[in-house]
Amino acid sequence: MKIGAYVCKGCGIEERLDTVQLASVAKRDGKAAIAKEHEFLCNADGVAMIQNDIDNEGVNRVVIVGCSRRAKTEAFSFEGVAITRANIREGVIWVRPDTDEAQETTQEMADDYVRMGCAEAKHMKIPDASGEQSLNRHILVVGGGVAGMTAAIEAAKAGYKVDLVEKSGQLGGVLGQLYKRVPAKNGLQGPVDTNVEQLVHTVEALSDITVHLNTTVAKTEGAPGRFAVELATESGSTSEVTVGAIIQATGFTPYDINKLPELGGGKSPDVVDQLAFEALAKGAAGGAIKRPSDGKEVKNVVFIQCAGQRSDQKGHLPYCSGHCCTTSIKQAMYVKEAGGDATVLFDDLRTPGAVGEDFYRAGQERGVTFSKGKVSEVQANGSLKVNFTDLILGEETAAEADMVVLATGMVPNSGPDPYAQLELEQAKADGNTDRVATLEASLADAPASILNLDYRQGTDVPHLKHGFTDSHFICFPYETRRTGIYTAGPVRRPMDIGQATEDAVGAALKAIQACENAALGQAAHPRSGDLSFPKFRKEGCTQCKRCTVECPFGAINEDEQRYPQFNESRCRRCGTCMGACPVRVISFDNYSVDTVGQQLKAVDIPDEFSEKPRLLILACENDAYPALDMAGMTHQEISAFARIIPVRCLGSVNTIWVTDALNSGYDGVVLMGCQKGDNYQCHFVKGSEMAHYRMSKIDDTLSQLNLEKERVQTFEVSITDIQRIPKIINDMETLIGEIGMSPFKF
Amino acid sequence: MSDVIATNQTILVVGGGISGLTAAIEAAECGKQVILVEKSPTVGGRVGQLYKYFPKLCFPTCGLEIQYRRLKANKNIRLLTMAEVTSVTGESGNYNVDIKLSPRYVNENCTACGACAEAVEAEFDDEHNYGMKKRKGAYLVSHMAYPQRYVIDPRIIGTPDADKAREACKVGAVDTEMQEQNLKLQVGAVVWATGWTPYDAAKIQPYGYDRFDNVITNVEFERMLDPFGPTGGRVVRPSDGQAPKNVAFIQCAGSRDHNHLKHCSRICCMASLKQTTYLREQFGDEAKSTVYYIDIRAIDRIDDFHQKVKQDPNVTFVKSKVANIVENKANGNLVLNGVDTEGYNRYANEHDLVVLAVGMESNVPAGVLPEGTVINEHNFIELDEANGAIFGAGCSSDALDVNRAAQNATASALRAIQVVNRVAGLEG
Amino acid sequence: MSNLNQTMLEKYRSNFLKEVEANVEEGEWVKMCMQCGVCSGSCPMGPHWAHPPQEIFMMIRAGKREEVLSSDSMWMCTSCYNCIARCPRGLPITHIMHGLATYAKRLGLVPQEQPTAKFAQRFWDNLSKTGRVNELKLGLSLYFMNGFGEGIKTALKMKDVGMGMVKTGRMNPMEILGGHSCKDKAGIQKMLKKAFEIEEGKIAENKMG
Amino acid sequence: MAKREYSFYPGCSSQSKASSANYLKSTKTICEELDIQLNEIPDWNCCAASIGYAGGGELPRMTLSARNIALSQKHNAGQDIVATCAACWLATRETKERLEHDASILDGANQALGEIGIKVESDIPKTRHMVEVLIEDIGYEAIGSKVKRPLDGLKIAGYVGCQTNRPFGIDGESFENPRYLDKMVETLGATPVEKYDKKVSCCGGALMFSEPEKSQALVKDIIEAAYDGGADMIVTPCPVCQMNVEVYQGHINKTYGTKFNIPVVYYSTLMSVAFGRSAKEAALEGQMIRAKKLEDLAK
Repeated sequence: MKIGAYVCKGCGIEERLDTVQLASVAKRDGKAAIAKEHEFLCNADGVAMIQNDIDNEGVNRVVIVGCSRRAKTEAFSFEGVAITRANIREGVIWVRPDTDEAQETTQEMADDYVRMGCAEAKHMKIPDASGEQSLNRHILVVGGGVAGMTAAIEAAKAGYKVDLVEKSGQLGGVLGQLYKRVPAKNGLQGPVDTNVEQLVHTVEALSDITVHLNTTVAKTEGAPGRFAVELATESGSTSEVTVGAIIQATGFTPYDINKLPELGGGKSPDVVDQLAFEALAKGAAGGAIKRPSDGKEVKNVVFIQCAGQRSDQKGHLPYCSGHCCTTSIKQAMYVKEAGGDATVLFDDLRTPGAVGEDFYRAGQERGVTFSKGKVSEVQANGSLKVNFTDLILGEETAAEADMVVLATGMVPNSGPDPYAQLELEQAKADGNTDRVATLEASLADAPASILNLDYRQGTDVPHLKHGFTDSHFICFPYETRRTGIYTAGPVRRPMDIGQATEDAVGAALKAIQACENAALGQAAHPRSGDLSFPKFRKEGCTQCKRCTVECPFGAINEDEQRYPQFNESRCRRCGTCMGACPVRVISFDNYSVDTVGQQLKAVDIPDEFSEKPRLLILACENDAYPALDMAGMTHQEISAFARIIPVRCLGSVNTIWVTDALNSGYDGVVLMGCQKGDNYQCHFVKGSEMAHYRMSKIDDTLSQLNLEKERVQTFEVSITDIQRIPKIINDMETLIGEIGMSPFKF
Repeated sequence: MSDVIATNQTILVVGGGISGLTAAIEAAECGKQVILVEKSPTVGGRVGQLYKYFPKLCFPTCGLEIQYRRLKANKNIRLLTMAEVTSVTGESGNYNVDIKLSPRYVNENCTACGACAEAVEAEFDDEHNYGMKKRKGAYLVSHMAYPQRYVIDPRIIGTPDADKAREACKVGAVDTEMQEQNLKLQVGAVVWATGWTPYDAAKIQPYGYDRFDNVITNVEFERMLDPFGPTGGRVVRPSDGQAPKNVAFIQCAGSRDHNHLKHCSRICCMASLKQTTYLREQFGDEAKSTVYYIDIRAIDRIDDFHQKVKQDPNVTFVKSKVANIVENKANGNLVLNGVDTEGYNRYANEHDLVVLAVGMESNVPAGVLPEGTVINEHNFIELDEANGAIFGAGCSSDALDVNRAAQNATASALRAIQVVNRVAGLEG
Repeated sequence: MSNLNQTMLEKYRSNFLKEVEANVEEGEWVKMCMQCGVCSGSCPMGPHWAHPPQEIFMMIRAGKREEVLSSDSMWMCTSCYNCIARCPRGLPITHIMHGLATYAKRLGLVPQEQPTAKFAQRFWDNLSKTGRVNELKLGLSLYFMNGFGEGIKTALKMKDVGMGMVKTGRMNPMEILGGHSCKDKAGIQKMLKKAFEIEEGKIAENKMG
Repeated sequence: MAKREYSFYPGCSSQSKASSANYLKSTKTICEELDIQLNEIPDWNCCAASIGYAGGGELPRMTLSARNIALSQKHNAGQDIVATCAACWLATRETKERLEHDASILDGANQALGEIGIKVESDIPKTRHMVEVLIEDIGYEAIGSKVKRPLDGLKIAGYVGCQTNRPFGIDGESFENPRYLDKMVETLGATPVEKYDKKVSCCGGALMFSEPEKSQALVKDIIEAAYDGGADMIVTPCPVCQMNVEVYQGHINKTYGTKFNIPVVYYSTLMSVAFGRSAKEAALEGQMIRAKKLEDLAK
């Protein structure tokens, strides 16, 4: 191993700092074999200088002493070496006043960052993939509705093989039950053909797609690139396929109208939900729709929107299902076309976008009547009477109807909540009988498992809200907590046919991407392309299971001897397992207990009477560290005593770093991570939360050392806290001023 | 720029906003060669100008940071900024594209140290802040700008300011001789994601955006919340800098209207609901919001955010399209005239600030895409066989929120991949 | 007249909207209203309407035939065209109001003593006689439209205006003896008679239809 | 500049000794100055205005304007129809559009016209308001060049009203804040009232006769806003507006205890004075509320 440290003098660094000293610090303290200064390191000449040392001097650890790791990335990207940055631009000269008094501490700050950079470099290895899985261009799609079929077709069109599994005896799903569909294109048009036959035909015609009808998934084990999936048919016969990735498109079930007696649900055969009305329309095939009770041709239909949804009433759905307004308009058009009258009673008419609003206008042009009305009751004795408040005319009124259609919501067809399963296990372990009872009850109601994942953390994809398996992130709709498994269509989020189709295409891309990444041993987003993955020292492992339980992505299983199996291609490289490990046997090649631990130890700690405290700042690289950079760009002042180390995620912070810091004489420690809780912003879901939890336990350590517990503080910050973050750090300096320096300085 | 390499197996993504970034990155992470072109000096687009996202009230820059990191790390993507596509011809698997590269007058040596900006004196309206603020003639679009490289405003070229900028730069990054260039590329598929422009509020005459100081747009309101924005992060009345305590939000300002945009812009309802929470954030119980709407379109599961805001006693909802606005000349307040259609109540409500929830005007240009590309009457690109391998993404395909735009962009990326994979198959 | 009302009532019993679409000028637009209320808010006479346009459209859809046709709301229209200019759905509201008024009149449902209805009729009679408006006669007929006593009062009240107009050469007392007129009076009346026949014919069709 | 010819539709109110006789008079004056020749449509008839609907249904009303159009085509072939009265212009232009877009109306109207042996020919002439002619064909500059007697020191509220503004309006102007009267006022050397927010409010139109109280309430606001803007007088392009705003000030003062006494003039009157023509030619005697400041200038 050979460290080369390269000190940039540009961007005012030379004017503010003694770069000769920085170079000598790198050599003397950092053990750098080569330490060079350069006028302007990121220009062609500077880069060439470094490349030359790599090629001809055998440098394989490069320490860039200059700007932040977020700057000049194009210039400083060298193949086959480990690179670290000593951030003395954004991190030092831009956050320190340019005064004579400040000069000394500013230089010390920079010196320390050089030492830290070299220490990190010394303990880094160049990561390489495990080769655990090879390229498997084969995808499993569960669900044969419009989303599933679309996903299968699109993946096949991209050159991938697909196994399409459908529980029922035929493809088509809900789409197959429709008479017509809402158009996907703009224009004042009416309902259009579903083209479901073409879709089914395409699926059957494509040689790369294998359809499995009357089939379910009995077991799924493995990881992206090497999922071993056991398929079971009704008859009981099983077969196994090996796939690179999985798409779950299991759709939805209409909310049960029998739960809506006040709206006539279950009271009259002539009160139906939208899907049942489609069946009638299909039967009528363009002619007049005949009503179930007596076969009379319906002349007058009332559509009630938001039936049992957007309601806080117990047992109702709290959300809006998005498609119901356009669906009712479409069905009202059926009625108009057959010469009848149709009235839509709505609260808010939701026909968004260009296509949506066009369709609303089309409905009006065809003479569908729209009233903003709140229905109090549907009377079903003989003929139907809908009592409602006309919110526009402000009166109680009623409408006679031959039939009433209730626009009920979508209930997602997802499997049981894996975290409920985990909690049950925990509750059993804790002997919390009440909790066990309630959890067992709720899981008893839950639908059967869909994927039967052989995962340490439950059998199915985690729910986000209301049972939908959606991503929690706005920018990343396909973020998934089970790497290589993507959900699409109404199981992910309430949506209409158009969106479900789009959603399936996107999910197909993500599945394809998962196959490709797995083959290269690369991480999926957010650490895309990262080749490092957790490795552990078996002999040191105590089988405490923390890593397997705390992994936010359920990536880690336990082998028969109950040792962790990390499943590289499921792993998202956040390091939460590393942070969790009490015996510190888990590490990544380029990120380990040492790469951080040695950095903080490399810092020069002045003695107790120097009035120069030392503050260790562990900052999440996703939000806190960029905010610190921007604090630099906007010249916010930051304490000269702070030593900042970026971490992959606060979840990766091992408490040993904090105790080491305190033992080696740091006066304060600040951890900065993303927002936790229900609206978490942590890119690794639970990392920040775990860190907060672990740090709450550190008080014992502090009291053993008999140090004030204010010396260690954990904060939730966001990338926009450009002014707040410096303040947090400076406040810690003030606090130390008040409670005094740490006695642990040697 | 002669070093830009493209073939029929290359995917061209036009537009560096959230949709373009997503399409480019997702395709590149499938191992495809992508060229991403952005007209402005930085990627990030419209979302880079937002304070928070609904319904989570999280920060757009957070997601952008991740996307930028994926972009920096990925060697399959070639990013061209200040690059505008002027013509696309050809057919699926084989398109010829003309790109105009405007001079940035700053080369890759730039370290974003900011010396040039300090040296330059001339100031111009800051586009990033919708002209609510001035910026220097040499500037970095925002702290999040990527590429992190300064720009020289062409208007100072040939003035002493240009020389000042050049002299101030110690790394020789300022090149005032830079010329416009034209680039011809051959690509296999095109993902078109040029996004949207806020509808010109001045055209909505009854609301007097062009006549009354205290009538602003929802996008301008967003900028006020940025600590480094035009008002230092404070919500204020443009007329007198006072804190508004009684704010009106007018929905469908230019949307769902045959005099303006016929389509529903989808995001504006949620945006206004979100913005009522900004007022809460700044003024607590003192701030009152009134939302004037036709239909509140909080689609699908994010309706729970709507329900939450409805619970707020300080937020009032009025089902009414405001007829017109008159200024109270005495105090700069605005009197909104109209009729609450629920039960028919005539009102003349005085507010101290009016926020127009302006909609999305699609940026799909005329006469650039190949003859016969299906662009609907709302100027969105339809998904149509006739479009060959031209795929509209994000708000070039419909009025979409960020989440749906990213979703739709991911789908567009696969459609493009199918084309270049087919080409690869043929070319072996 | 009122028997026409009966026939229409029977024919369209179930659906007032259809009746309006078939018989009212620009009536086919009524269904396109999305209840935003911008018309009602924009109307200068808004405060005086029992039912503003957007509400009338809703009432038509709700089948409130009597209430709509016998209301004096549409007679409040000053033809300022604000509603048309602002309607996001492009409804020709002014014309629909005129159309509803005309139709109500045809069916004899106009409220007694509706001043605008009376004035409008007088205006028409006045102009259709000679082809041109005789402002003096129009004015006088107006004053006396509510009976002689009332007329004198109004006339006195309007005296200053009348005098002023005369003084400034903008009114001519002599007009009472005839005054302005088209040369081809007879032709104009023939022409209008024909126009009426055609229009009545249309309604008659709808009556059968 | 070559003489411009138009097919002129004066309308009932501008006949001699009718309510806007002064409008016609001053219009003739400015036309002389600007070299415009107005060829009156022979035996033109009333347009039924916006109040004719009760008596006449759709077709009879349209037929009236159709007759004027047909006569114009016959006698003033190839000339744009120009009206000075807002109602005349609007009714005729609306009829033009219906005739062009509604076959049954065209057919019905022609049947009726058949009774008197005329018919509407294809390509119906453009139907324009005099203001359009002044702005589009002559232009502010040319008008300015004719000013011999700038209206210095006069502050004038440009009251556009409704029917010259909606639904058609003047090209390039907005419904809510049309600037053309203000520009005209400036061109003539006077100062317009900025932010005159009753500029396009309704004066009650024909309802001044049937609903006087309600209409006068509207007029009150229009005048008040003009005073608030410091106006010496109000200028308007519409006879109904002119009459409603001018002649009821006495009544309004009685009802509201106001002291209104503000002249309301036509743009044509202003122009005539500015062009250096006599008070008589400007028809200043037609002002029920004397426009003293204009009279002094015209001396």
